[in-house]
Amino acid sequence: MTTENHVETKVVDGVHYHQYDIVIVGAGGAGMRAAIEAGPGAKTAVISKLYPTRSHTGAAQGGMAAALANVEEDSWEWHTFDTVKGGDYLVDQDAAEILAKEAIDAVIDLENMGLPFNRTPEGKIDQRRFGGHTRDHGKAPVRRACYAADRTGHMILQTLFQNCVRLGIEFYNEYYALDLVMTEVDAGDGTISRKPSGIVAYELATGELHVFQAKAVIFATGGFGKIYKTTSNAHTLTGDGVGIIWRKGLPLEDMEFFQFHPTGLAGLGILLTEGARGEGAILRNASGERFMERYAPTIKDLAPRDIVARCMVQEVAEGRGAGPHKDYVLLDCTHLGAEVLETKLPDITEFARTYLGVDPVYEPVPVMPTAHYAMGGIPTNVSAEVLSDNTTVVPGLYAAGECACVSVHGSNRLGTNSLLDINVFGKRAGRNAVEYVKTVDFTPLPEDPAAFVRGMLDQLRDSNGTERIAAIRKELQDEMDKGAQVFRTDESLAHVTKVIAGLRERYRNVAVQDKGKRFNTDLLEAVELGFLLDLAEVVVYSARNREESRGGHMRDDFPNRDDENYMQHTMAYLSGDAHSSDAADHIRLDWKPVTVTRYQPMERKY
Amino acid sequence: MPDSQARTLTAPTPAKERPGGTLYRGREGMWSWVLHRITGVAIFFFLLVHILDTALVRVSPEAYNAVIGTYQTPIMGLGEVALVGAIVFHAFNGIRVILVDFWAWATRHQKLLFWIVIGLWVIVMLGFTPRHLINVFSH
Amino acid sequence: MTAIPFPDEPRRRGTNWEKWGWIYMRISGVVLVVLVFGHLFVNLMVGEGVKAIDFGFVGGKWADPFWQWWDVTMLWLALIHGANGMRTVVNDYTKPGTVQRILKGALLASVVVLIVLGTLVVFTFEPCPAGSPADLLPSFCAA
Amino acid sequence: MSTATLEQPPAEAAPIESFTVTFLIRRFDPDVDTEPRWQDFDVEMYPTDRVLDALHKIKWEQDGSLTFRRSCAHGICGSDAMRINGRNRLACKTLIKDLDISKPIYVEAIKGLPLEKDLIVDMEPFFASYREVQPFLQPKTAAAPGKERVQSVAERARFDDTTKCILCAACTSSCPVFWTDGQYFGPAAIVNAHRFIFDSRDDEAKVRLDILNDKEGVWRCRTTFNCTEACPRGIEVTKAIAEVKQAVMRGKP
Ligand SMILES: Cc1cc2nc3c(=O)[nH]c(=O)nc-3n(C[C@H](O)[C@H](O)[C@H](O)COP(=O)(O)OP(=O)(O)OC[C@H]3O[C@@H](n4cnc5c(N)ncnc54)[C@H](O)[C@@H]3O)c2cc1C
Ligand code: HEM
Ligand code: SF4
Ligand code: F3S
Ligand code: FES
Repeated sequence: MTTENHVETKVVDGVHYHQYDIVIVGAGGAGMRAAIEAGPGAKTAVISKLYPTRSHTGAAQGGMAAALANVEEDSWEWHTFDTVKGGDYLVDQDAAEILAKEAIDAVIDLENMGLPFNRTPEGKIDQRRFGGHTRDHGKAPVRRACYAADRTGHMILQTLFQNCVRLGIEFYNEYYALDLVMTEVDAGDGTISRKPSGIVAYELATGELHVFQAKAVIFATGGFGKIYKTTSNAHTLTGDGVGIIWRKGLPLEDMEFFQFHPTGLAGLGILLTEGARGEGAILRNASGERFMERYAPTIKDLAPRDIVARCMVQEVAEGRGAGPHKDYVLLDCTHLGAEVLETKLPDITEFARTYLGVDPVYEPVPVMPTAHYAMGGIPTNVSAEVLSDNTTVVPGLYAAGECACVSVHGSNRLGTNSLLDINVFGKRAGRNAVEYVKTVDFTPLPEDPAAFVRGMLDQLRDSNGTERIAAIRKELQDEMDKGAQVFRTDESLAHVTKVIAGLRERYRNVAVQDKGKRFNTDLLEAVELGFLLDLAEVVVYSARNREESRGGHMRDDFPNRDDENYMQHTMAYLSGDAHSSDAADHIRLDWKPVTVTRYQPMERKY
Repeated sequence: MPDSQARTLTAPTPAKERPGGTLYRGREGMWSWVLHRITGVAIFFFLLVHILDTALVRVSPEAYNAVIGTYQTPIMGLGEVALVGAIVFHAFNGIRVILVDFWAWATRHQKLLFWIVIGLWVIVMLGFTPRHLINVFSH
Repeated sequence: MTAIPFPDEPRRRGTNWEKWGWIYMRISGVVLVVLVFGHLFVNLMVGEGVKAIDFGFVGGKWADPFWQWWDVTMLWLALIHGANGMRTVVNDYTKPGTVQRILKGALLASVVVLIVLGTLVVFTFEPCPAGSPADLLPSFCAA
Repeated sequence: MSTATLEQPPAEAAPIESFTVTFLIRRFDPDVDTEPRWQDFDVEMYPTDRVLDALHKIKWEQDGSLTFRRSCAHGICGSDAMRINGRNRLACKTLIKDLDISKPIYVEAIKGLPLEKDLIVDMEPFFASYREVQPFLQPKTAAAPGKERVQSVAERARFDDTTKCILCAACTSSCPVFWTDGQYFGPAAIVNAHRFIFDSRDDEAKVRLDILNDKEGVWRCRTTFNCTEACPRGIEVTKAIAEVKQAVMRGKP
């Protein structure tokens, strides 16, 4: 049985110590998919800051790609090509091949676990169109997205959770992982290396610290969209996992690539799935023109997200926006009819009604791009093992899902490829971790492994600071939206860099009002803000360095793709004085080559 | 932006003294159940008494008539109206509950059915009350 | 504190009569509608209503086996229905324990007693007891 | 498309009116309080704001110790079920314009689960009931390797409604029967059992029906419909319960 009444191993100095073969951090799609592999093979615990079913995978709407060819001809090669092209060729093609090939099993696995996919008249899994997915290398849109109404992510999350219940996976819910414990080990020949030996977590209910000693640790902590103001991401997506890795001195890959989803509810950022356009909805500007025809004559509204988002911002910038402030465009679903909206897109229909008071059956819905997905993150190889540089694996450390960068998404993720990613690489992470823990012993914990976290929390709680958490966070988010969103320039990025430096300075003087131990969400918001600041800084710093436009990264001052200089992944390292306010003092950038197997870079036209 | 010093946590603004939680504001479904339960319990207790007094017919006609006589006083007459009201509501709402249990349409339209129950109740009570009170108050 | 301790005790398994209780409530309910309304109508609406009820009236009714059976059926159905309903109410508002057991015991006892009593009264009823003033008795008691 | 900038001068706009709204929040800090207490806050709000925005404003600008759960902010994760003006709702789906702001807005934790702090209750009993109904697919035979199980559109539609559940507990904690002793499985558990009982791919409906034929199972439901009214996903909860009751009587789905 899944339970929270865990057997304690011991309590020393108020810190609880546990021992598991595998500890998974994060109970979203990636974390639970890994748990389903790991649970039966090794003693496994899942630590999650949210109840598993609250994870943001549940917000995903549109679908999960797999070339099942249930409704029309399709092949995993085409899917690979679309993924590579969609990612503007920054995709590691060996990984993309694995993604597309294993997609089919991933969908079937989920179906067999109970996921209620929509069905074709023959009773097979139904599929629909999605942006950037095409037949035969770009000839025409193809039906590749398997879906369950417009709550595919919800159904994936529920199904995975249900199977965790079936397997009796142990969850530690509302435990915040705040540090990865690394132990210095002597390889015997005098070389000292660092090996992960556990996780330090903060129990929200009691305010107590827990150390989970583990042979293998899997990070599956999701994205960090909260560095932006307008975002489809949850309040809790603060990039803690990515931040923990960063603070450990491990690199982050391709952080400048953030996806802006074209159709967020204007002003709110709540997502309206691309599936709407897959079903035939059309983007229009103030004059009612279907402007995507001008930009992408072949696939029009179903062009990849980076392109559509850019075109929308362009329309608005050139004065063709709709509304009293001319600051959004319109998503027109009225011709789809109530029937299609109620059966295939019920949730988004309700979102528009609830949050904007607009009924999509009769009126077009105001939309603008919203920060949606982090392409970058913790670099891993195709076995989901975390890398400490371009090639070296950190033994026993894995990452999967949005927090990881394999990289199957390159500079721009195709819609439906992320739900796929979490399943394919979540499974690989779990499976590989099981194999790994069979071959090794526990790495001893260092003395007082919780010291760092205790220090950080005590400092925040005891500070007599005057800065409000919310004020700093708001300023960060506003500035990121202004200077590092769909369009960026050296100037705008330089400005944001400066702002962040100032905010980091102010963060040291931040006030935590709640001094209690139990359910201290105030304290945790302060911690999360620290991660946000760190990550935003890396995003902006990496973005400034990439003087080209590619996928999700659009530089106004360098409008073209530059394969000569930038057909490589960015690797960012924390080095030097982590506390200095000048990013240049503590971020070192490097490059990592892109793996190309079949498809040479071509111009990206749709 | 030290815009405002952290407001103190320990001295809450005194709010309306209201220690308990608020009453849950259920709708037709909940209130019909509350009424159903109250009327059910009331009828049950009446029934206990009613069986006992009726049993007096085995004691003697005088004993029975003496007790039943108290049922015919004006005060009891009003009580009988309440009792009949309770029974009629409980009965009609009982039918509603049964319909709701077995018929999907009724499950969806339980609120409408509740108002129909109320409507029927009013009609029945309009038919019964004058007639009964005339009997009670006429000699 | 508003918090309720949970669980009070692990849920119990095994045969239980809840389903049959539930079904019984509905079947008896439907039948009771007819019986109770008939009863109320005849006693309160016909003729002079409540004013007409006296020993003679009752005796007149129970001379007819039809009304005997009507009232006995009503007695059984209503008491069991009511008692089962009261059991639900007791279950809801008391914790398992002595208090609950006492309440349920009292319910059971009173219902059994009343059913037996009521049934006996209806069937052993003597409409024309000897030595009673004739004006109290049903008209057919030719003295 | 290289000339676009984001620095569009915003068009002159008629200012949207904001209001001062009073929130009465039922607070409880187990370290300090013996009893929950009501505390009021005045917040500047726009009609299109949600109650969650108000709670954030209070937490972020007035009192950082105010504690509540939330994540997605658009009604999909089920974190923030609470009692707003006496009814269970999701704070993130309750718009200010739909409330009467001439009076204070009452906000308190959901009822029937152990109160932990402010608006946070212990969800473990809720999930324990959920787990008891075996909420996972249990087919007797394995699917053909590499193939999906076939299910017709109609069979899929049979249980569509109950697949929407986000386990927010708004239903269970609105149920007068659940309030009494917390032993009743509660509507959410039944909804999640329904989702599998009526799934044509599942073969263990009988086991779940047995579980729900318990003393604390479906028969405790008194059709008060609070659950259906409270469900933020619009699930016809009472209807699902009725269907399960009938399945128990039939002995099969
Ligand atoms: C609105 C929306 C719609 C989308 N639609 C689609 C779609 O249609 N198709 C598609 O393919 N993709 C879609 N995506 C993208 C996709 O849903 C996500 O990228 C994916 O679900 C991420 O899954 P995850 O498991 O990596 O992370 P999440 O599901 O976000 O889970 C993160 C987990 O980590 C835990 N966690 C985080 N920090 C900590 C910590 N410090 N300690 C302990 N635990 C922690 C959290 O509790 C949570 O359980 C969408 C995304 C959004 C936001
Ligand atoms: C006249 C016709 C009657 C009908 C149609 C009827 C119908 C019902 C039904 C269907 C229920 C079950 C309610 C539920 O499960 O939610 C019920 C409950 C109940 N009934 Fe009746 N009933 C009738 C008469 C009576 C009488 C005469 C009594 C008193 C002896 C009575 C006492 C009760 C009680 C105490 C309950 C339990 C209430 C609860 O649990 O909330 N009923 N009735
Ligand atoms: S049925 Fe509705 S109210 Fe109940 S837990 Fe599920 S979503 Fe929430
Ligand atoms: S509120 Fe409770 S009583 Fe039944 S109809 Fe819903 S479960
Ligand atoms: S915050 Fe997710 S449901 Fe309200």
